[in-house]
Amino acid sequence: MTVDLAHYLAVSGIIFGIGVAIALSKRNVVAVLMGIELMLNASNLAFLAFSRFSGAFQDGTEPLAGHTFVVFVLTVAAAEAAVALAMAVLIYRRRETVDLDRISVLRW
Amino acid sequence: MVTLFLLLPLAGALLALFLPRERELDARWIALLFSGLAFAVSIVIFVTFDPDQNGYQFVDQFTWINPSGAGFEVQYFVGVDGLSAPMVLLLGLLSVVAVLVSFNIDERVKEYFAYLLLLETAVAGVFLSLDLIQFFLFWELELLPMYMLISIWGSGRNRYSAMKFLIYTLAGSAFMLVGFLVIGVDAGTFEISALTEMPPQDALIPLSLVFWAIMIAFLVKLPVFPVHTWLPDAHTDAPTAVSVMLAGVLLKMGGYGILRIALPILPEQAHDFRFVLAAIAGFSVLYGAVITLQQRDLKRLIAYSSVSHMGYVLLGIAALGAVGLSGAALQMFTHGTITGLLFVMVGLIYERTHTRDITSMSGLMHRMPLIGTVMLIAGLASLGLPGLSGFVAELTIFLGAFDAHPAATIAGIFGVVLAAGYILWMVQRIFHGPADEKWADLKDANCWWEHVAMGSLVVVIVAIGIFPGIITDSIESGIAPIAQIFEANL
Amino acid sequence: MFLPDIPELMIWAIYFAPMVSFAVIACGITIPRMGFQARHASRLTITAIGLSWILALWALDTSIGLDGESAGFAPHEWLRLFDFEVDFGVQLDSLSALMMFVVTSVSLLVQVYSTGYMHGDGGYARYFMLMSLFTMSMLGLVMASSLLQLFIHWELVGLTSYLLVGFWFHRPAAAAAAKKAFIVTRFGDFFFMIALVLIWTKTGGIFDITEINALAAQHQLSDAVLVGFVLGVFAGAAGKSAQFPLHFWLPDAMEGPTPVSSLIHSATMVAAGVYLLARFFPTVEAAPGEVTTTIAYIGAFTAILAASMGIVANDIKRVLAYSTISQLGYMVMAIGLGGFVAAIFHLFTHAFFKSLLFQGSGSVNHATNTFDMRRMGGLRTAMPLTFATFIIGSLSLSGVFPLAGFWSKDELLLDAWHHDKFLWMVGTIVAFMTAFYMFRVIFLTFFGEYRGGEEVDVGHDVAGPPHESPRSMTVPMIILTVPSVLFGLFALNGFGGFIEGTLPEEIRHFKFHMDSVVLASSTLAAFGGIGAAAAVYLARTPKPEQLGRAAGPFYTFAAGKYYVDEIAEGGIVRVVLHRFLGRWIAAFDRVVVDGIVNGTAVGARRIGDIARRLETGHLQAYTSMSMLGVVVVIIVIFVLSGNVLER
Amino acid sequence: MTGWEQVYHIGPAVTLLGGAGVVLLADMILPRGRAPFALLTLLVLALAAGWAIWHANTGTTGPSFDGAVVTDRFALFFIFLFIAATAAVTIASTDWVKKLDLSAEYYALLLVAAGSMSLLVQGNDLILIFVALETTALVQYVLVGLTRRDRSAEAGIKYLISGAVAAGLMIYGFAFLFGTTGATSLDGIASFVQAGHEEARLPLTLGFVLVAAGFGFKMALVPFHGWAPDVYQGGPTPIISFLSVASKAGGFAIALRLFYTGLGGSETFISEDWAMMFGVLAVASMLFGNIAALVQTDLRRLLGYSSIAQAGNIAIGLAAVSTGSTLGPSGVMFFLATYVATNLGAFFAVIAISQRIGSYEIGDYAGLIRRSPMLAAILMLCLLSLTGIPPTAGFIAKIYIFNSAVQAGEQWLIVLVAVAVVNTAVSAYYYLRLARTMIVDDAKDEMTFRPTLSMQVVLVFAAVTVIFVGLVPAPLISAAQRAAETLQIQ
Amino acid sequence: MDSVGVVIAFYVLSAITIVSAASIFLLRNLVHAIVLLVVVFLGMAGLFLTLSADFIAVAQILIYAGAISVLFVFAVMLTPLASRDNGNSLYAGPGLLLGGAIAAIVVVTAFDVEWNQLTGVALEQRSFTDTIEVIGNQLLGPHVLAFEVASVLLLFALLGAIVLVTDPNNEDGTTAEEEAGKDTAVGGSE
Repeated sequence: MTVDLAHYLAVSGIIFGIGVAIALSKRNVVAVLMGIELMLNASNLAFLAFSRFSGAFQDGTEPLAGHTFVVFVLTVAAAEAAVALAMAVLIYRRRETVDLDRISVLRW
Repeated sequence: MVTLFLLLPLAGALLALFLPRERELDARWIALLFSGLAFAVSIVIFVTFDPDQNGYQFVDQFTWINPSGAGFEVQYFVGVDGLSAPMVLLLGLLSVVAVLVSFNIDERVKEYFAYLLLLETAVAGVFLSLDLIQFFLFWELELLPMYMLISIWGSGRNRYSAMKFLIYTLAGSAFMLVGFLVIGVDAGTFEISALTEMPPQDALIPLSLVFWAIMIAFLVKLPVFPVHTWLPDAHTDAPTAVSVMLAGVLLKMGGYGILRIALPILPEQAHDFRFVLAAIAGFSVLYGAVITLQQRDLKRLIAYSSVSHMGYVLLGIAALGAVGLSGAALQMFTHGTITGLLFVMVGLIYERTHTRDITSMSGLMHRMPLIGTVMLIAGLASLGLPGLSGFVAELTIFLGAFDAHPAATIAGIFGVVLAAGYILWMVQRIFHGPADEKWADLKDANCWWEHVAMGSLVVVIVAIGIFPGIITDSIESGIAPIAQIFEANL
Repeated sequence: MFLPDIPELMIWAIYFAPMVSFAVIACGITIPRMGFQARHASRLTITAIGLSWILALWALDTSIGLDGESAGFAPHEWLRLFDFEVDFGVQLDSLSALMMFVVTSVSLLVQVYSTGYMHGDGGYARYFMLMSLFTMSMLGLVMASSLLQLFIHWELVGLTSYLLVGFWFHRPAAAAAAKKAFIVTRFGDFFFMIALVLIWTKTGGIFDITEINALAAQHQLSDAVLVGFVLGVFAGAAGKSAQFPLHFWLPDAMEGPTPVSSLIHSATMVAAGVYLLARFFPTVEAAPGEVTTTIAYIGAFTAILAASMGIVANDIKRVLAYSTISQLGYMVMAIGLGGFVAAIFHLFTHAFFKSLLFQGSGSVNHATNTFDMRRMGGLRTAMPLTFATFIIGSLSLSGVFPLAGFWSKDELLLDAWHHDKFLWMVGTIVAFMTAFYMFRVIFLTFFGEYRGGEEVDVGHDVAGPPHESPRSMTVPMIILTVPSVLFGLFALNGFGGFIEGTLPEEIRHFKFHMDSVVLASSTLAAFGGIGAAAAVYLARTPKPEQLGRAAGPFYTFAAGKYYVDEIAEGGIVRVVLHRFLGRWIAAFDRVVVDGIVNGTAVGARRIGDIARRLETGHLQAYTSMSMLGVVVVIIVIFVLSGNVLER
Repeated sequence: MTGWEQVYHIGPAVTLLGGAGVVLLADMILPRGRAPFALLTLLVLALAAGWAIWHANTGTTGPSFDGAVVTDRFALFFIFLFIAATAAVTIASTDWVKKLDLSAEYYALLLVAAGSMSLLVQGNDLILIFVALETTALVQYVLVGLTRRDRSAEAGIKYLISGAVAAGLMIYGFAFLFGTTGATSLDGIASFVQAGHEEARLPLTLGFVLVAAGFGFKMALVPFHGWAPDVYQGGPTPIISFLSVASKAGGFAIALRLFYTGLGGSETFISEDWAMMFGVLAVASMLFGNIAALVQTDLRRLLGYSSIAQAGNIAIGLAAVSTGSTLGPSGVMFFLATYVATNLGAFFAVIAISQRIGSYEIGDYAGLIRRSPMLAAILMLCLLSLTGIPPTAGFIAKIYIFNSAVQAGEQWLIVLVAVAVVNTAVSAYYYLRLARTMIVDDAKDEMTFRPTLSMQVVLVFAAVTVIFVGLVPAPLISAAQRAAETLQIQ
Repeated sequence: MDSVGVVIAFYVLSAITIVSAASIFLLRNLVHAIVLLVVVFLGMAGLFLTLSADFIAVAQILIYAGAISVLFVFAVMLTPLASRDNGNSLYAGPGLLLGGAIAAIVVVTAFDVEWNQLTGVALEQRSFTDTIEVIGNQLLGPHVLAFEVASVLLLFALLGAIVLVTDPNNEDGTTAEEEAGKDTAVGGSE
């Protein structure tokens, strides 16, 4: 019984799918952002799994580039979360709601 | 010289546009001056055009777009041959007429004449362009002034009609562009004469598809059944001068395009589909004529008669012989003058009676004998009376087409009978009969511009009817190379 | 014969003189500053036509000198457009020379007559302008050397007929009649034009009449082409010459001024159809026998049909119109039977006496302001000159020896006798009927009591009791009696030989002779007709009403003009063309063709409305769309690339 | 290469990003509300532009930062576009900013957006591309919500969350690209793909589709377009004008870079897959954008749908990329360049008008030609250009991009072009309906007005550009061609 | 990887992570969901460790489980009147379906593709012993520019967040409708 790339990717995919599902189907902005964080996490897992297992790295390329990538994803995720939550607070001030179903003045 | 013809109206348009508001009415004179100058240039072109010489004359040519390494070389390439020379003359003449009949426009005068002159430039560009992309450019350029002219100065459902005109033409020309690109890409050039010399043998998509893609735009413009319904609407709601231009020269763009582009570049496909074209033509003639008989609106009547008459053009083209093709070219010219005159007359009548409903008019001949007479002349020319220009053209078409398409030709000849029906019915209803009290105050044509507009067209109609040789020499030299393609190879 | 041969230019002058007159009057009318006055118009016209007449005489003289053979003037180029080459030229042979003579002389007399008849009319100048134009066109028609040239003038005479019938356009009946005349003849021209196109196509671009005739005579044209061509030409002729079933425009055309009827609708234009057939006589002869038989029978049928209508008509001009149709039917029958000379001879004599009769009716109208014979009566005392000339014309028409009509009709019936006894019988019956209705007219109009006339009609300022017409009208009538009486004598004098000069040698077979049976029967028919008319309308035993009742449905039918008008106008045009075809097609155009277009636009907007509802404003709808897009694209590419499904 | 030399290569971006800092610093140092931020911003832009020109003149090319970025004509072309768009927006929004309490932040954010996009187009490594793209995105989210009004906030949060989801998809796609090819640098990925590892087709497909979703969001391609109409309607118009051109251009630029260079360009085993994908997306975008725009009454929303449709047009160039010639990329670039001028012109005119009439409803634009002829004329010109009617830049752009698609020599691309040209006719309906409303209809309010001087400057500049490129397109096409050549793999 | 411990760890951690993630979807209380999110992050960190990504694992715990979760809690606290439930939106159905679809696609791909991956000895030889050093070298080496840009990103994210939550000068007395009216003319005739 071995655990290889496919397994990690499968877990990553499932997490990604759950993240997508949450992002697409929760009406609270905060919950949606949680889904997005899950998606990012899933890709982090994929990056790391590829880094660990992939045999495609040619000479001169560093498998740990995946790790570096993840660092940036982490950074961006944090920044994005910050701005997103600020935006959520902003819309809350205007509408007293963060329910995405009700944030639909702009339509059609 | 040719470029001058292109630029003069444009210059006039710009000049008119930037007139100070308080001198707005001077726009009329500017328009008259510039269209008159352009007309003079067109006469010079026509007269000095040498029919015995092969190829294009008065050529102006330079490369317009030629990016490095890409197959997109577009030229500014203008010139006249025997085919375009009469068209240019017609355009020059009708533009002057259109300006004249617009002399009493009192609303947004500057813009009006600017658009009118811009229209002249655009149509001139279509007739003069010898490069496909350039041709397409002018083809599209014509849309805007037409759209605005109908929208702003039209009447009735003018917005609807203008939009219909626009969308119809755009949709038609859309496929034309695809066809042009396929041909041009395949041959590596967009120059019409080069493409004519070496017709594409094979392209990305079947050439017959390319042929129809190109034809659809021309058929819409011509127009023939079943893509004609924009025409009655556009005519009905357009101001007089625009109807004149529309019927007189814009419809000719379709026939001209077929003769200049579709046939020479894709002769085999044209030959393959000649029966389809003939069937469309014959059907259009009868269909248009029968519907014309039903019309109660003066402008709609003439518009539908145009559908019928432009069917002849297609019939002549479908014959693919020298005589038929020159008949088509001749018919384009004569129909331009005749229907132009008819619309001028309708405009004059409408101006006075404020109605276009034929059934509500009666006995107008008593009040306006001159208008009635000229209208009668125009009508007779339209029904193909010998001695007037329409006859020569139609007869040439019939002679040319009979051998190839006897049934369609007979249908076409029967269209002449129907034409007599609707024209005479119209004349009878409007001009004959007892004088109606309600029209007691009407005045006959009394302004010099009305006289000049009517007179010039009548003179041309009669002159060509009696001496068709005036323009047939030129047409013969223009058609000969096209006809040669078909006679030599097919 | 007497004069030197006429140069070509002079023949052209015959044609151009009225044209100049037309052009000058036209300019005078449209350009007010020229100071043109109405009376100039008639003088100009008469001068021009007079000149033409003199020249036509010269031409006739020359032609007689040539024994009627073609003078062979070379044609001139009119149009060169690839194979479409048209040359215009003049044809001077017996046929055209004779026709020129007829046209110019009748026209000249009618112009003179018109100065009286049209006196004071508002459109006096216009009238003469059109008359000039007509004369020009008619001359152009008869002298044309090219089929196309002939056709052009053919159409032009149609146009002038239209304009002149509708001369009093304020009268709805006149306007309608004009339109009808034009369209019905145009319907005939439809076939003519097909014939023209056909012959051009099949001969490889020949329009020259002589050449076509020669080709046909040498059997170089296939039977199919010949049948098509001859029938087409005949249909054109039938339209112009008012042959059944295209005859019904002519009675209506009587709405025009009477001199117009006199010139156009009796003497010249309507005879153009016969002229056309005669022009192409060699071709017609070359055509299969069925074709000529058809022509003959249609002519005969027209003759008897029109005569029967003439018997019951009450309008004097209409009677004359039916008579014209009937006589034209004779001529067409003759052509169909190969009686070239008889047809032309009858055409020749008929032109004069029918013109005379029309002028007489115009004179009567001038006095009574009506054409309705029921309002006339007893005019012989008030208008002795008119009466006398009318009698002579009628006798000539009835074919009473030795007037002109007798000779020509006799030739005609003789031809029928030789070829087809049945047609001869029909012809003889028609002769009887002709005499009957002509004398019915005379008895109703000139005998009995005056029944009051009618109030002033528009365009005429004459009122009061009937009186003789002015000299300008009577003099032409008197002059016209001369040919009506005398011209039949040409039959004895080599007319046939002369007129056959135009034909190729092979088909000249005219020989003047008389047949006692034919002679007797026709004379009997004529006098029988006169006698019967006298019995009914003079002695009133039996009374015409009784006769009408006795005839029962025949009378109703004939009085209703056999309902051809109704069928053609009401049935074909109104119901089939307008109501059925036209309306449905127009509706189809509006609903289906345009409907598809508008439907597309509306549909696009509808779809647009749906599409914009996709933008619900809910953010997650958008992200869902994105995801859906991703999933679908991936799956499609996976499936297309085949990697997943294959395993 | 020394550190400074490397920085020299990314000079424009550095200038812009540094300029943002300077602006923020100036805000701190100078008294509040006094600082000439606009001038300062323009100065920074001028410096950046100067540096870019210097690059262009000296022909500075090649990778730097260990291949993380490249400096080439392709990047420079887009850098010029970004700088021009930013400058235009800066000038046009000076009045608008006065009413905003955050002018320094506004300008700083604009500069950061421009700077990060400049880096983005130079990016040659997935990591840098990701970071630069996210920087751009985040800054734009903030910009959209900048006024903190109700609709602005809604637009902001929609934009942000859509963007975040798109970024999530994209990074997941990057993960697969990275994992499959074992490289983060585009050159590395390219060499892997070109080596023809057919077995990696599935993960590669997964990767590029997910990445395309991320880029598609930027380009507003269907089905990643959902945010566009809402954000266009709700966001602050000057910022939207920036977004509509710069962000879109950035999206297309990086898509070109990644798919053309990164995925090994044409003739790889997946090139047809992604080319067709873009083709389908293009068709969907054109159809959806145009059809939905037909029924819009709010101008900003209309422009939102229009931008979707235009993205579809441009994506034709992406689909045509797979042929190996430079026509596809150059088509995209040329179209984008004209689109920047056209769309900015349209947006600025709308801003200037709506500032006065206080409405974005199309109906309220009635009779504008009499109230402000200049604005109406320029807006009409831009609408014509968007429709693709000569003699505007949009016409040439459309023809050029269609030509490149046909040149690609694939039958399905011709179908694509056919759909596109038909869509042109559809789009004419709503563009010209707006033009008609302005020009034909009667005004409710006759008061005349003029835009401010700064607005006039940019408007005239945009209009002149639109016309000039329409008449003399050759230089710009050549520039796009040369720029596209550098995109090919060395 | 054959080591039994790693295998077990993988499966256990995967199970925890997936179940927690799924629970986020299922739970009705937002605060509980945040707690579970932290569990997911921690489980992820564990998985990272099984991939020898020690530095990332630590960073994951610090940034995600620490900072971002706290941010979420703040967000919840700053929106006191908004509902606390974790309800589904109108698009829950499609969302779930699409999430499942993408997951299925990835899983299928993962197992369908013959990955070019290291196994056995080669895998053991890939030493991820000093990831921090390598990452540090990378950040300041080839990816220094991205690193710098990330700093710009962070700076302006900070600035943006501050800007967004700063109220404009006119303290909020306006309702949404009035705002909407004003909004139609951004920067207009106020």
